[in-house]
Amino acid sequence: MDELAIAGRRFGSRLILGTGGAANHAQLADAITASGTELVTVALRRVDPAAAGSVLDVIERCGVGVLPNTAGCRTAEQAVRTARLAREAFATDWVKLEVIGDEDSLLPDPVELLDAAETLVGEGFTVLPYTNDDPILARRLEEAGCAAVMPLAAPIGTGLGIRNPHNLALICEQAEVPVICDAGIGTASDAAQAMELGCSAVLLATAVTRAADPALMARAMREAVSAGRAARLAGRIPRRPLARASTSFEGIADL
Amino acid sequence: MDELAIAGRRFGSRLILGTGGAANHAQLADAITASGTELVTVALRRVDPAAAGSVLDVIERCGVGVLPNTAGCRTAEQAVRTARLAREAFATDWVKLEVIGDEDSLLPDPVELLDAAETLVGEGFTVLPYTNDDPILARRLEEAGCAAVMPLAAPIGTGLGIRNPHNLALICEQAEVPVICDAGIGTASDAAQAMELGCSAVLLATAVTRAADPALMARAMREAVSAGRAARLAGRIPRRPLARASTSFEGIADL
Amino acid sequence: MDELAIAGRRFGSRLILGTGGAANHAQLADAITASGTELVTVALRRVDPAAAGSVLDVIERCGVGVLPNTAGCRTAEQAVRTARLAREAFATDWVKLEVIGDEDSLLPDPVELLDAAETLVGEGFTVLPYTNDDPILARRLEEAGCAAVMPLAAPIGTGLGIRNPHNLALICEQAEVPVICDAGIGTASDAAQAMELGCSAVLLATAVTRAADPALMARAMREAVSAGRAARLAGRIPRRPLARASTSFEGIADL
Amino acid sequence: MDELAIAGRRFGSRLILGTGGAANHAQLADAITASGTELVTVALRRVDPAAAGSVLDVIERCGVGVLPNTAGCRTAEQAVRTARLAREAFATDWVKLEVIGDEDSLLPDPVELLDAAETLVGEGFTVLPYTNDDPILARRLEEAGCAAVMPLAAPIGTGLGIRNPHNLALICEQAEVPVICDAGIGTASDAAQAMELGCSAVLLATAVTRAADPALMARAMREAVSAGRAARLAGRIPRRPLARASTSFEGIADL
Amino acid sequence: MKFALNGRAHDGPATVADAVRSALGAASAAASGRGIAVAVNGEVVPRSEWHRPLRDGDAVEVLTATQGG
Amino acid sequence: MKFALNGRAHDGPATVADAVRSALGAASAAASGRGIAVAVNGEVVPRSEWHRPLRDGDAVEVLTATQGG
Amino acid sequence: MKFALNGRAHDGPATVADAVRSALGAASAAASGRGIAVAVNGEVVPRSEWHRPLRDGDAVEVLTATQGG
Amino acid sequence: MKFALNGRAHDGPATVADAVRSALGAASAAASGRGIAVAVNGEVVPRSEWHRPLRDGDAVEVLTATQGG
Repeated sequence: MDELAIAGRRFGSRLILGTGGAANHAQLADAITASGTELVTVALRRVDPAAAGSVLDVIERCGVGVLPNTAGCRTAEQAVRTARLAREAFATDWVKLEVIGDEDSLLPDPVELLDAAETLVGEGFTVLPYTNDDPILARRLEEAGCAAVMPLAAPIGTGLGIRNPHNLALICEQAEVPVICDAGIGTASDAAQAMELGCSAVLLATAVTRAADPALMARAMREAVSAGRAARLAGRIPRRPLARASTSFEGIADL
Repeated sequence: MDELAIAGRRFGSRLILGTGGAANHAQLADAITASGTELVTVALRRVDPAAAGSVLDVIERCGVGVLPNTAGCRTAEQAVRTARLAREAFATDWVKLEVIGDEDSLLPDPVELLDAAETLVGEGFTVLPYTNDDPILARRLEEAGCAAVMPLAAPIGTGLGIRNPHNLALICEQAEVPVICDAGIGTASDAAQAMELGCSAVLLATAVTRAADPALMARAMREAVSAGRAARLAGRIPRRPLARASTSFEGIADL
Repeated sequence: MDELAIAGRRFGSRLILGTGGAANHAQLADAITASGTELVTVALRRVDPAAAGSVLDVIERCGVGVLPNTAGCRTAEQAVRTARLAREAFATDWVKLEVIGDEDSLLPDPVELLDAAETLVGEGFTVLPYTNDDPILARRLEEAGCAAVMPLAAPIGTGLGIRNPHNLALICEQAEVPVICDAGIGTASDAAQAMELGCSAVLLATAVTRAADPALMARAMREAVSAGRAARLAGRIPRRPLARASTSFEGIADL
Repeated sequence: MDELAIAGRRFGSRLILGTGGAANHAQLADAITASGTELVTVALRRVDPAAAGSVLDVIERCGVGVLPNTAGCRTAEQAVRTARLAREAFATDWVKLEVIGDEDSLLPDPVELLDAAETLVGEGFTVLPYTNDDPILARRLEEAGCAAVMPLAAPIGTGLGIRNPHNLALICEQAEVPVICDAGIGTASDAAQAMELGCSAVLLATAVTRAADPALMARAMREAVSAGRAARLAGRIPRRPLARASTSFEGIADL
Repeated sequence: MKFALNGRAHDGPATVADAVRSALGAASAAASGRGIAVAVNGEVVPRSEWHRPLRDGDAVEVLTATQGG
Repeated sequence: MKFALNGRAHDGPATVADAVRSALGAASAAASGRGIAVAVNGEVVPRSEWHRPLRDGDAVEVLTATQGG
Repeated sequence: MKFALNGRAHDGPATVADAVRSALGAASAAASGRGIAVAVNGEVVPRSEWHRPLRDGDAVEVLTATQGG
Repeated sequence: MKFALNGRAHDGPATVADAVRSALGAASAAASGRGIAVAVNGEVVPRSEWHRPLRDGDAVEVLTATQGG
C-alpha cells in the first residue's frame, strides 16, 4: 500500500486541501469529500460574533484532520505566536508555516521563514513550511528539522502551474522529508506534473475552491494526484527527439 | 453520464490504447485491463506461421473493441487497400487511417492522408485519421466526412508531450467531431493536459507499452484522462500574473 | 562573408520585412532603413484613386527589392492569378505564395498551397511559400521546386513566437533550400531563436510595423537576426541538468 | 545615449563577461574584444609559481575593468574575507558577491548571502550579489544597500536559459537598482530575452568561453543584449491568441 | 482601566474570561469555547488561566478558525 | 454594353486602356501606369494589349501595390 | 506457373485457398482462418472466392492482426 | 617555528614578505607583486606591513587573480 508518511503520521491521500476561497460551507464540504483529502488547512482570525457556524464544524463532519496555517504573518515573531495560538485552539502541534515577504506576491521571506522554523521545531511543533522553489532554502529547512518542505509551483492564487520544474525536481532529488507542492496549481495536469517530478503530495486551495464547479475540480485533483504518483512509480518512457514506430514495419504487405 | 460518442458508438472510457510495443501478450492484457479502455488498435501484417497465438485472442479475452490501423503506409492507395483488407479480416469498417510522409518522423503526409480519407469515406468506412496539429487540415478531414480527427501531441514514440497546445486548442474549438489526441504522449500529465485543452479522448501506445511497469502506467493514464476531462468541465481558475490570497487578511490578529 | 542565397540571388541581410501594418510611409521608410533589410513584401490590391503616393515610391527610395505576396487568396487558382498579375505589375517572377485556409487563423491550406506552388514553379516563378510548421509539407514544397520554404513561428500577427521549435528544427535539418521563419515573431529573442534553430532568414511585419517604436524595433530585429545567426555558427554549449563551475575550486584559499 | 549606471559608474555596454572557462589567454582576449564588454570578472586563488602570465595582463591589454568575485565561498565569513583580499589585490571596492549553498548546484545560500552583503556594504564595498530568482531576497539585498541585484537565469554553467521568466520579470518591476541576469545563459536568444524582461545587463561566462567559437559567440551576445534592450524600449506588440492580418483584405481583387 | 479587545478599546475591570465572553457574543463557539485561543500582549493565555484579571493597557486577541489556504 | 471595373458596374464601349484610366483617376501612378497590372476575367492583360476593346460582361481588375506582410 | 506469396516466390498451380493454407502453416489461425485477409495483386479476395485459381505472376498477400499503435 | 603557506607546511623564521617571495617563486607577478593579496590567519595584511615577522602556527595565504565567472 503506497501511503504518505509525514512525521510518522500516515495518509492514504496525497492531496491536502486549503479551505480558503470557498463560497460557503456546503460547497466546501462537497469539495472536501470529492477530493478524498484527509487533511485541510485553516487560518486563525479574530472571532466574529456574526459568523454563522464554524469551518471546524465542516471539517469535523467530513472527518478530516486540520492543519492550521500562519497565513498573513510578515515576521518570524508573528508566525511563532500564531502557531502557539493555533496549538492552543486546535490541540495540534502541526502547523503550515507561512511567513510572507509582501502582500502583492505573497512569496515567502526566506530569512524570517527559516528563523521561525528553527524556533517552532525547538518548541516541539511539527513544521510544514510554505517555501519558494529554492533547493538551498529547502535543504536548510529540512536541516532545521521541518517534517516536510512545501515549495510553491507559482505564487498563491495565480494558477500558473509549475513555473520552474527544474528546481522542483532538484528539491525532490535531495530531500529526505516529503516534498509537498504548495500554491500556484491551476488545473489537474499541474497537480499530476508535480507528482511526476517527485513530489510526495500536493497542497492546493484556490484551484478547487474558486473553480466554476469546486466539487468536480476536487475530484479531478484527486485523480490527477493519483495519476501523477502512479506515472512516477511506473517509470515513464524517455523523451526522444526522433520518432520511434509503435508498429513494426516487419511483415508489411506489398500493396 | 459523460460518454464519448464516435459515429454514434458510445464509450465510457476516453482512452484508446495502441497495442504496439508490448513485450508479450500477458503484459498487454494486463495493460488493457488496467487502462479501462474499450477500444484498442491493431496493425495488419503478413501471417507468421511461427507466431504463438494472436493479439486478437488477447483482445477477445479483454472484451474490448478492435480498431485496425494502416500503420506503415506511405501512399493513399496503400492505405486504402490496407483498410479494405482490415475490413475483410476484422469485420469492422472502422479504421485508424495513417499515411506517413517518411519513416524517420513518421509524420502524416497531409495530401495523401486527405486523399485516402475521401476515398474511404466514400466506401462507407468510419475513418479516424491520424493527423498533424494543423487546424486547417483537421477541418478539411472533418469536411471530408471523417468520424473524428486525431491530431498528434508530438511524433510517434517520442514521449515529448504536447508540442503545440495552441494548435491543439484551435482544433478543439472548431471541430464538430471528436478530437482525439494521438501520438507523442509521454506521461500522465500530458494526457490530462490534452483533455484540458478540449480533446474528447486520448490514443496512446508507447507511453504505456514501453513504460517500466505498463499496467501501472495504464492505470495512471486512465486516471489522468478522467482527471483532465473533469478539470475541463469544472471550469479552471484564470491564470493571473499576480498573487491572490487564498486566506483573507480580514480579522488578522495584531501579534 | 556569410551571405544568404535564394535561387542564386545573394543577400547580406537575413531579415525580410513585410510592409503591412505601418501607420504611414514615413514610418515605414524609417523602419526599412533601420532593419537593414534588402527585400520587402507588398500586396496587390485594386488601385485607389484617392491614395496619396505609392508604397513602391518608399521601396524605391530605400533602394530595396520588392517581393509581392498573394495575401488573402483562399484557392490555388486565386493565388496563381495573383502571382501572374504581380509579375506583370512589378516585373519580378519572385512571389511570396500565401494560400490561407480561413480568415480567423490565416493559416495556410496545405493542399491548395502545394497545388499553387507546383503550377507557379511550372510557369517559371521563384516561389517562396508561406507554410505551416509541418516538416512533411515543407519537404513536398521543396520537392515541388520552391526556392525556399517559409514555415510560420505562430499565426500571422499573434506575436506568440515559436510555438513548436521541435518542428522548426526538423524542417531546418532536412531542407536543402533556405528555411525562412515567416509570421508569428513577436520580439527580438524570437527572431534570434529562429536563427539558432537553423533558419536561414526571418520574415516579419507586424512585430516591427505595429511596435510602439517601429524603427527601434526594426533595429532590434536586425541585431537579433545577426546575433542568432552568429550563435548558431559559434556552436553553443550543451544544456546540462546540473551546474558546472565557471570558476575552478583549485587553489582556493583556506579562509 | 542609453547608458547603464551602476553605483554612479557609467557603461556603454550592458554585457559583463566572466573569464572562467577560457581555454587560454589569447582566446580570452579575442572574446573580450568581440563582446564589447567594459567589465570582466576574475577570481582570487593561491599564486601558482608555474603560471604563464596573469589574466590581469589580458584584462589590461583589453582595457576593461575588473570585477573580482568570491566564487567558491560557502559562508558569509569566507566571502567577506575574500572580498577584503580582492580589494587589497585589485584596488577596487567592487565585488561580485557569491556565497554558494553546495557544490553540485552552485546555487546561492540566501541567508549567508544576505549576511555577507550587509557586512560588505557596511565596509564600503560596492556589492553586486549573485542571487537566485526569488523576488523577496532580491528586495532584501537591495534594501541592504547592494548596488545591483544579479538573479540567475539557471544554475551556473547549465546553459538552460531563463528557467522562470515570471520571477525575473517580478524582480525587474520592483527593483530600483540595476538587475543583472547572471548565470545560466546558454545562447543569444536567452540573453535577448533577459533584456526584454527588463534586465539592465547580462553577465555570462561559460556560454562564451566554452562555445566552439568563443569570439563569435561573444559577438552574438553583444548583439543579442543590444537587440533585447532595444526591443524592450521599442514596445513589443501584444501576444494575441488569434491571427491578425498584416495585409488588409480591403480592395482585394475578385479573381 | 482600559484594554484592547480584538483591536477595539474596552473599559472597566475584567478577567480574560470576561473578554472572551464579550468577544464571542452570540457566536456558536460560545458554549464550549471550542476552537478558541486567547493572547494577551501576544502571548498565549491557556484556558486554565482565563480567570486572570486583565491589566491596564493589555491587548487581548480572541481568535478562532476561519477558511484559509 | 456593360462591364465591371474593380467591382463596380460600368457602361458603354471601352478599351482596357480606357478602364485603366478611369480606375486610376488622379492617382499618382496614372502618369506612368507604373506598378499597375490588369486582369480581364481573371487573366492578365499585358500592357501591349491594353488597346483591346472590352466585351459585354467583362470583369476588369486594375491592381497595384499596397502595404502587405 | 509462378506466383509470389507474402513476398516469396512459389511454383505450380494453386488456388487462393491453397496459398492461404501454405502461408498459415501451423499458425493457430489456420483452423478458422479467423482474422485473415487475402489480397491478390493488391485487391481483396473475399473468402467466398478463395476457390479461385491463381494466375501466373499473381502477387498474393495473406495478412492478419499484429500489435500496432 | 612553523607556518603554513598556501596550505603547505614551512619552517624557520620568516616575515610576510619572505613568505610572499617564496610563494611567488618565478611567477611573473613577482617583480611588482602587482595583483597580489596576503592573508595571515584569514585577515588581510596590507603591503605596508609585509615586513612583519610571522608567528608560530600562522596560516599565510598569498593570492592573485585567476580566470573566474
